[in-house]
Amino acid sequence: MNRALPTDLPIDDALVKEHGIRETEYAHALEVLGRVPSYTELGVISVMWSEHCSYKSSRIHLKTLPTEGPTVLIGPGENAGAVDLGDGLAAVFKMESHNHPSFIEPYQGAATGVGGILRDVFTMGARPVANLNSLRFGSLDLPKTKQLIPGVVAGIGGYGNCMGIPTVGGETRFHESYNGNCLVNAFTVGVVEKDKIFLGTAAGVGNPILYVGAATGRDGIHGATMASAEFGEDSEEKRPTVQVGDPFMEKLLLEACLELMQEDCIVGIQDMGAAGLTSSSVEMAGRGGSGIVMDLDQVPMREEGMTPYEILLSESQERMLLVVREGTQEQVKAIFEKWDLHAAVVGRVTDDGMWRCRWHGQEVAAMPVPLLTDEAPAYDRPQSRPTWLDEAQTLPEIAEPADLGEVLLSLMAHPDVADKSWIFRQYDHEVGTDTVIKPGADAALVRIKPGAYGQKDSKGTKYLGLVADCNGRHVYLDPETGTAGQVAEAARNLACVGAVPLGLTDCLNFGNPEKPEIMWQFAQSIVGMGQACRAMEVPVVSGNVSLYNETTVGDTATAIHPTPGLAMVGLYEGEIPKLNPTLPEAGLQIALLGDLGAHLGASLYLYNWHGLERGMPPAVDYPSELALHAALRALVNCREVPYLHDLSDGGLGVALAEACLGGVGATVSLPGSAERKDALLFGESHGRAIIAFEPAKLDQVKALIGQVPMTLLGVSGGERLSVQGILDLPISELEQAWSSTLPETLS
Amino acid sequence: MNARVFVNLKPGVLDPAAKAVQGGLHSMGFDEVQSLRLGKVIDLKLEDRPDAEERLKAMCEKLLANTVIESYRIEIGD
Amino acid sequence: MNARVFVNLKPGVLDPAAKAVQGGLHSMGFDEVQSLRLGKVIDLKLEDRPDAEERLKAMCEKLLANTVIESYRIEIGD
Amino acid sequence: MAFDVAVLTFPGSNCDADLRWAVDNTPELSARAVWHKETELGSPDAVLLPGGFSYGDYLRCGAIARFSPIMNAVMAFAKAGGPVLGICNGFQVLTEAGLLPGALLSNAGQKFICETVVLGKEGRETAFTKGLPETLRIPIAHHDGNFFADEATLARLEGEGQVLFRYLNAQGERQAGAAPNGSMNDIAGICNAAGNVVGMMPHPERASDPALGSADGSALFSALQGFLESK
Ligand SMILES: Nc1ncnc2c1ncn2[C@@H]1O[C@H](COP(=O)(O)OP(=O)(O)O)[C@@H](O)[C@H]1O
Ligand SMILES: [Mg+2]
Repeated sequence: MNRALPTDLPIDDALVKEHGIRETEYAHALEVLGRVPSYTELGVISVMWSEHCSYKSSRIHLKTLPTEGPTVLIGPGENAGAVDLGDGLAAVFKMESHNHPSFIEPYQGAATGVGGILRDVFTMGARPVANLNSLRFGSLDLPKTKQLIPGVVAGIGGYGNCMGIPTVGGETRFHESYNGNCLVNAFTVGVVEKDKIFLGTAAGVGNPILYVGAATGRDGIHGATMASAEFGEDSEEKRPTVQVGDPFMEKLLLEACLELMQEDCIVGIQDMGAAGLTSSSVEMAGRGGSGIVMDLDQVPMREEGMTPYEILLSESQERMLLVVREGTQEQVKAIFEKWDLHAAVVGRVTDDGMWRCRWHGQEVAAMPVPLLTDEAPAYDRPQSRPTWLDEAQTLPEIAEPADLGEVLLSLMAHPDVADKSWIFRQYDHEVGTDTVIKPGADAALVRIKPGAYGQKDSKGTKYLGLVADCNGRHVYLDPETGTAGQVAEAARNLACVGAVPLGLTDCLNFGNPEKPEIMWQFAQSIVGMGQACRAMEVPVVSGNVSLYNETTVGDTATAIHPTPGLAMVGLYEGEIPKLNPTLPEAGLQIALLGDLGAHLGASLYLYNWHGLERGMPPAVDYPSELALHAALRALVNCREVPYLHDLSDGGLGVALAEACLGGVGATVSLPGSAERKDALLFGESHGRAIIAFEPAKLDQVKALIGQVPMTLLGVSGGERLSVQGILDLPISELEQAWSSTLPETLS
Repeated sequence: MNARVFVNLKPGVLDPAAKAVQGGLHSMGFDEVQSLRLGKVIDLKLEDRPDAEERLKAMCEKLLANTVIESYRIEIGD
Repeated sequence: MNARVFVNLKPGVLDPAAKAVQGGLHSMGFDEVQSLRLGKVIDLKLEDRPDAEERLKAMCEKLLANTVIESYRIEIGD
Repeated sequence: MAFDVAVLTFPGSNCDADLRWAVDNTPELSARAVWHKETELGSPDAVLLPGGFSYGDYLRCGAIARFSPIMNAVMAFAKAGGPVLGICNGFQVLTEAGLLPGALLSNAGQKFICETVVLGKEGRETAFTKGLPETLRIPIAHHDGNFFADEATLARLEGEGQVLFRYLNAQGERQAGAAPNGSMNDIAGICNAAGNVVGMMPHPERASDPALGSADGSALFSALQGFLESK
């Protein structure tokens, strides 16, 4: 080799620091290696020890989450989690963030986020059947927001639509804390026969390692470390080469991999996500307890003159790494050829526990695998409860507005509540012919066609209930209570479509963990999640952490509201539910299930009308919450209750208005005259839902809900929503307020 | 005033469209195609004004090109 | 051999993308834009061969342009 | 014996399985997947081109697919009068191949649109439209469904009853500009002069089961079955 490699770049303190490696961390590397790492090795250490790959700030906290249960087949640690659907099937799912890339290049950032999460799921052998997305933007009137939304939405659609995976739901919220850091979290669920799940493991000494998919370019080098750094004023300048997605290439990869998985060739398989070839090869060796040697010059390259450092750190999209059984290479290659994909042998599995790379025969990296995996740094970072919380958690005197109708209209128009069809109309949500409950409902319901995976459905057709939820304001005002509430809300949304929760995945978006107050938010949020998951018996099977979501301008750093995004997967079995998106006809009895609830704290109403983010978020009473869910499922199952909808943002008032949006109105009266009317209408207490049914079915409904309190509110009909003595609005006005916010702002 | 703007992906940025077109041409037997780049060309008719060029540049930066991944070149006609 | 192909919608074919871009520019205050056309430009590097031009024309007719709605122009470089 | 319906699969097709499912759910029809690299169709009774992004569709939708090895056989089948239906991307491929007139430009709003539309059925009776109800609720899902044809072609399509489907307003009435994508004359589907080749942007396979909110689309598959039986 006659060209000088940057492999030889001298390592000094400045270079180490530039790689985001701390002094103590570097000392640890020196000690284990017994020498100074090469430049290439330094780059590898830097990405493997980045927050993104090593979870160094979050690991010890994540360990406290409940990850086991009768439904869990595969918990955290693999590319995605898996839960048992019965009859030999499993659902494989995960959620992941692509926040920073999306802020820099909204279309490609969001698109490649979807591409990445899809690979995480099909790498396990599961055919992706649905996507969700969870989005946070800054104030809607901000020019930057108006530029980000169309790009992000088009990017999510562009990738998922081309892949042919329906995007069936999600959630979108707006708050000024996201002005400088939008959040783009993408979720995918796939279905697989449970004894045909593939893992990302490298085993069997001598087995070849194959590289398949797009050629490697200089895309997103240091993407993983970028995701672990705050934005500064100059971040737009420092932007690395942005990754561009090629969904067509990924579609070929998907079909080719699933076809190959029908043969007995694969030992282990993993997509190349953050930190590309490095993390995929290291993690596979780590899980297999083996070693790996790779010839980097054999890696297909898109650009001239790439160095080992660049090849290892590239985040080019649409690439997979496979360990196959020795002797099956030709069979594997033939299947990829069918899909016009080229597979290259780039290395072998070894048994010396070392991760080695060669460049034209010369060794350029040799490090013990554990140094990069289990022995990566982990911190118990200092925490402190923010002092401002004391005041924020108390409610000041609040004057009750004179016209609660005006308040309701303004809530309907608030972008958190307003119609999101401007967004999901751009997503193909029907491809697959299984989206039985479409976006716009409490949760989506996606059918698994009888026999599609050879299964014999013992309890009728299976449907996946899917929902993404997070109320950042609740979490902000009390991370523990707020996060617990989100678990409850997600499960409640599933119950509204009849589904029993099987597991959840999370995407924990927070600010800079090196700040004790942020770390406290993070830790408390996990405490709340763990508590709720245990109480409700919903295990966490996969997840993702995105930290450093803050922006520094001048001396002030603004962190996002703590946003532990959750996505929950549930199962409904039986005859297809008979549900309507809104009140289907006049003359139905409308009732509230659960307590009256008048919890004003942390509500959207306080924020939107009074400009206050104050008060404790509502707490969850688990026994009554669970009883409500059971009641809701029983009502869905009986197929006699044509409308049900849980209460969340904007409380009872917004829920009633939403029920009327189809054109059938309602006349109701509120009991609980002792309470403040605004709290009754707009408080966000958990554990509640409204339902509508034929009055003659009252006894049947009572029998099905058991001990759950029920308050009869009124009847459906007319063209107005009338809450006796409080407000009386034509549906057209509510509809107008609700439906115009996004289209008018985004045109 | 007439102006023409060329917009191209920056070097090093993956160009899936060009890849697909080149693949298509090859499979149709046009093996002589060694490389291919796809770009956009925008022809504008503009009202004359003293700061026309400057403003054209602003249009490119703001809308016509996505400068994160694309570069542009302006040709002023008559 | 280098060649450049310009592909444009034929006059009379309404161009929704161009309309959207022009609308975007206007709403950003660039009122001086009187008209705007969007086209594609394809830069090719070709192996030299005697019938290169002819074959390039065939590529355009078959794949690079849809002659129902688009016209093309070839520029041969060096 | 069931009728043999060939459903093409291009590498980026993503509605091929949906289409086979809808065909297989129709009495007397049996779907058969045909890979784009094949050069022979066998001897199908009908050929369907599914939706999706055949080759990524980065240059123009359907432009590359039109040169797939299988397309020669499809053209021969069409020339011989065999029933051919292209849905969404399949429609785009058929126009690129010259089997159907016109072209599909990007949607007027420059956005992908996924929603259920109301279609008016009109024009000639074809293998896929005979006996259909006057209006149907069927979803669309596309970014490039804005039908364009030059004046003469448009006049011919209208005059010869080659317009088979038109977008109506939500009340099911004809209304100029009802097309969500900007299509000329609100055209959603057409046939060729001979009437055996049909292209449409809406996805009947997505409305072929009451569980999906509409079963109106299954009428197209039943029409095909009726046509093949009466032959
Ligand atoms: N980004 C998005 N993508 C797809 N669907 C979305 C998105 N944002 C919101 N939705 C849909 O809009 C509806 C309303 O969302 P939301 O108000 O969060 O519901 P809920 O209050 O029941 O949690 C849901 O059906 C949701 O799936
Ligand atoms: Mg809900």
